[in-house]
Amino acid sequence: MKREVPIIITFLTGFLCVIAFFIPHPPLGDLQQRFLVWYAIVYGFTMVLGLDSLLKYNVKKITQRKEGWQYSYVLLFGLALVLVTGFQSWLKYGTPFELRSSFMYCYIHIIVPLQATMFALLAFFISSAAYRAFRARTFEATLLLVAAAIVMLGRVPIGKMIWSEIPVVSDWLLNIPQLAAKRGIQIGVYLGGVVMSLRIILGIERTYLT
Amino acid sequence: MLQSIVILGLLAQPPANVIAYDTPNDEGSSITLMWERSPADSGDAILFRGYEIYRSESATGEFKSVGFVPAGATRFDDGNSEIQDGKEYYYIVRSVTDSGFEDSAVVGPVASGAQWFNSQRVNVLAIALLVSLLVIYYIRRAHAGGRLFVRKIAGLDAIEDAVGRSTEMGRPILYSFGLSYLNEVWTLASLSILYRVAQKCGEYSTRLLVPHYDPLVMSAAQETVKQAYTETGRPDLYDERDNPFLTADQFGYAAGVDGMMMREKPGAVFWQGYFYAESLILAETGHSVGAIQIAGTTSVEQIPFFVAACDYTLIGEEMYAASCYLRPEPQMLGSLKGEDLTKAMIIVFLLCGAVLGTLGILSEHFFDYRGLSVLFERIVQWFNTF
Amino acid sequence: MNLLGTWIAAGLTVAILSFLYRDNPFYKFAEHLFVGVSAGYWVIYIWAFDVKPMLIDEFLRQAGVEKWLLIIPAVFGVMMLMRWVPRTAWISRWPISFTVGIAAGLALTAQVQGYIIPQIQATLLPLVSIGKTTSETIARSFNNIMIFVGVVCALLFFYFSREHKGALKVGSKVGIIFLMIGFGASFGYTVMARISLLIGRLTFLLQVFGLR
Amino acid sequence: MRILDRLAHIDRRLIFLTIGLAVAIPIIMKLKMPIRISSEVRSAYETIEDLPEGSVVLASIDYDATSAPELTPMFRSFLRQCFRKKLKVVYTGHIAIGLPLAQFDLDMIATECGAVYGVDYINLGYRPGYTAVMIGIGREIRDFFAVDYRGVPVDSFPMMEGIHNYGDIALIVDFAHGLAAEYWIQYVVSRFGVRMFACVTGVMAPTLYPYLQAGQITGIIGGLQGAAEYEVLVGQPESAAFGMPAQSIAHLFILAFIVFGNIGYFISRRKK
Repeated sequence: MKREVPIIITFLTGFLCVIAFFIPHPPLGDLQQRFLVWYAIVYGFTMVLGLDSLLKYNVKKITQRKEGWQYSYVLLFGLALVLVTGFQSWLKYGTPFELRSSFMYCYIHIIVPLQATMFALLAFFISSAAYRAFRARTFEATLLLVAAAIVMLGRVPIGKMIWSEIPVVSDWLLNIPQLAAKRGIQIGVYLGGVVMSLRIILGIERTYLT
Repeated sequence: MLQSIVILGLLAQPPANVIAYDTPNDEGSSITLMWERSPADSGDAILFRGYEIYRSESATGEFKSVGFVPAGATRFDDGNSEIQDGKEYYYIVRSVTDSGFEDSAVVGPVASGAQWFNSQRVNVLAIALLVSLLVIYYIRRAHAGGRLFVRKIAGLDAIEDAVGRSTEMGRPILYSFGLSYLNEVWTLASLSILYRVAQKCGEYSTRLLVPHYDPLVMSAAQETVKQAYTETGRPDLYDERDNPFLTADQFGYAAGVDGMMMREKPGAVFWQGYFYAESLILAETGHSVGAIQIAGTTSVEQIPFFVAACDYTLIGEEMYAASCYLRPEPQMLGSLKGEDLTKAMIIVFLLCGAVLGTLGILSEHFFDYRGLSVLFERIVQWFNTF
Repeated sequence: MNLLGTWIAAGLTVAILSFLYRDNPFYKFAEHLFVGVSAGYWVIYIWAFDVKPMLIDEFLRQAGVEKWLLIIPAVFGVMMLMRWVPRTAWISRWPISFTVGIAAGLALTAQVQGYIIPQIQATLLPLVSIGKTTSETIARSFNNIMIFVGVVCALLFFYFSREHKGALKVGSKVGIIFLMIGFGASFGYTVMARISLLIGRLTFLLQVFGLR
Repeated sequence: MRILDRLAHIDRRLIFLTIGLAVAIPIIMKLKMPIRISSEVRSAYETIEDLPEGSVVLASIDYDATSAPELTPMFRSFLRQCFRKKLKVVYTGHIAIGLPLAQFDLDMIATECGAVYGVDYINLGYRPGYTAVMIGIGREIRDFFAVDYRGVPVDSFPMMEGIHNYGDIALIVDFAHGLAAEYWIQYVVSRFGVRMFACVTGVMAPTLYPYLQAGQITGIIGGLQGAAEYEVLVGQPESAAFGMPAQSIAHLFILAFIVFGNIGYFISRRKK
């Protein structure tokens, strides 16, 4: 029961999606559509799963007074804040996504700046990483550096001001050798993806069951 | 009065050669109509509005409108649950202008039906089958103990050197899966590489730190390390605190690993798994604490940072191959072989295609012979997906 | 109210940026707030876009068999949450295997049809391409050759079943050259992306402080 | 030699400060630079221009605030182009946390262009399931989106009449900061034969070139530069075009740092 049923479910659903792709005859299309709708519903639940490890971890941190436990209160406060405003907005406007609602207020004034700034930090890190790590140590590294420099200049207006051909060279790099490289890598990667799917459907691959 | 009717008639001339047929490759309840544009239709929706499609169950019966397409269109799919498979229907296509309309002749009878195979997808079936059979064959062979060769990968010897050097300097080793989850191929590959690293650490009695992003990967990694230590006869080395869960937040994890590197100053760092934007923060810190860094990832967007900041980088599939080389498990090994053979076939096929295409162009240009080009075109067409 | 919001946003922006100096309590505060808030968002989303419209509303709207069939995904969803209790955790494997199966089934055909086939087709190129002028012919042929050689050599680099010697060695070496150019281009583009994000944030801050 | 040596050992906080200033000063000084239009962006722009009036365009929001500076200007320009051409926009997406963000732009540009909700555009909201939703709405949109983002039945809006699946959609435009663009191409474009172009971050743009050459997509609008080009084509240069000078200057500084770093590296190697 614990192992066999999941493997059978995986096989049936996976196999159905594969044959419904090739066989248009009813009832396969209908059946697949029903499964897809169910998938959407169930998938939603999988996304709250992470919540469990998050809560457990932080509650444990607080009860055991681990280093930085105070911040776990901040985390729980943030969680509660969103839940309260979300349901309050839902009651008030019938949807939390009314632009005037308190839920959207939290969204635009808390989550947006936090998310955006987290990533903006990368601008600084990439500069210092470029300075410290990008060395022309080998022939390959030199090629990488040169290509990067051309694209960095070619994709901004100042490149054309320096030399009018820089954007042309950078477009060519992107459209020809870069494309060929990505295609070569990705064909391999997607073959790997196809094979992984096959292994899952056939029940050879079971790590997701742990 | 009479004149204006003639002009209107001219403007609204009907579409010609209307044909109706069962929509191919579908599950029924659909009929496709095609026609040639009315001479009045210049594709401009201002004078000529478009075509109204009418359906009836008998040639003389009552026709009802089932759809409208704008000027310039020459095709309409009447896909509707009202249509019963096997029942006969009749159609009229009407040209509509601002001031009048004109009907085509009645076409039909035509019936819809469902197909048992989507013939447009023959190419997908062929390639999916080819890959599947090759992989299944090689997995079975690997299970049966057949010898399957995997070439040496640059950077793998470095594992031993890195562990050795760390030991000499009295520093620990750090190993990270990045933001990987347990159901992903690279995680499995990374577990095999971790096994090898842990073995080496066991031999040299070096401390191994593995900070985690995902609790499931953490439990799998703990098992792996424990097993590797036990096998090298050093189960005493294992300490669960060296395999901690940090946080399931991208930047939180990066900051945590960063802090760990600054505190512990590892002599060697392994980045093996899936990485996102945090890759450069991690690799740069590793570089700044002077560690030997060995990276391996399939995330194409992040490889440049690893190539630049690390001493060795296993690029994409190289990481899978490395894991097979270090720990030949039948599933991984068989899959790698099957994929390899498919790649070889693709290469050969591309080569033949290039030769044929080139000869085609040359023979057409110099000898005015089109045969080869036509053949080449046919082969290219076979790959059409729609 | 909006002014307060803008200052909260500006304050949080500065708190995160302070990490550049060094790790500090302000950054830690902002980081933890972020994790908590985004987790909360998931709950609201799943309710507003999943459970309510697709389960509850549908259940009320449908009749007959359709109505009762909705029990299946609902049960699967609940089974998923059984993972929170260690003793019943194994039940969550059922819905997980359902989602994994669907995803694998869809991916198998999609990756062949959506990547492998069209990309092979696009690489089936004649190595000469005749243009209107000689220079156009040379340029187009050169590009075709580059794409062909690049793809084939990159594939050779990822060929593991044979020792890289002789022609294979040469091919995979050429492959590395293409790969490095490709990675370089990615790096250049990524630098651009990261700077753009900073531009966005700084524009916001400068607007708040009235400098733009 | 001492100067060069020092250049090879710049403190990282000094680098941070330099980059911060290199970005901030051009913004404060409101510098301007001419924008050159690349072919990938032009062909994307023309894909929309070639659509007949009244065609339905599906916009998928697959980004969030982490990449808003790049993608927001693209989305705004896209909406302006569509509404001015009297195209109908269906709005959905797969990055839940990003949808409300773009909703602000949607409502703003709709007001600006006089587009009416339910007639010229509709916001379907989000459904979990990613590729399953992409494939499922290829059969019937209502199987997933029976109601819009506020819970109003979609059939109560005039514009949804006759829109059931990809057969009724003339173009998909994906705004993505991750793998979504590739999913759209692999799961939808090839399977259902719909036209599509992609608006993506700089990080993702290079990955999409193979699809462009294979004809699977009709254009790529990549990164802030792509956004700026698109703004210029639509005739309303805004945040992206104004950001390009800062972008240019910052790139120059980063390149300078790379050069310094390498000089230092070669000096120290020669010493050894």
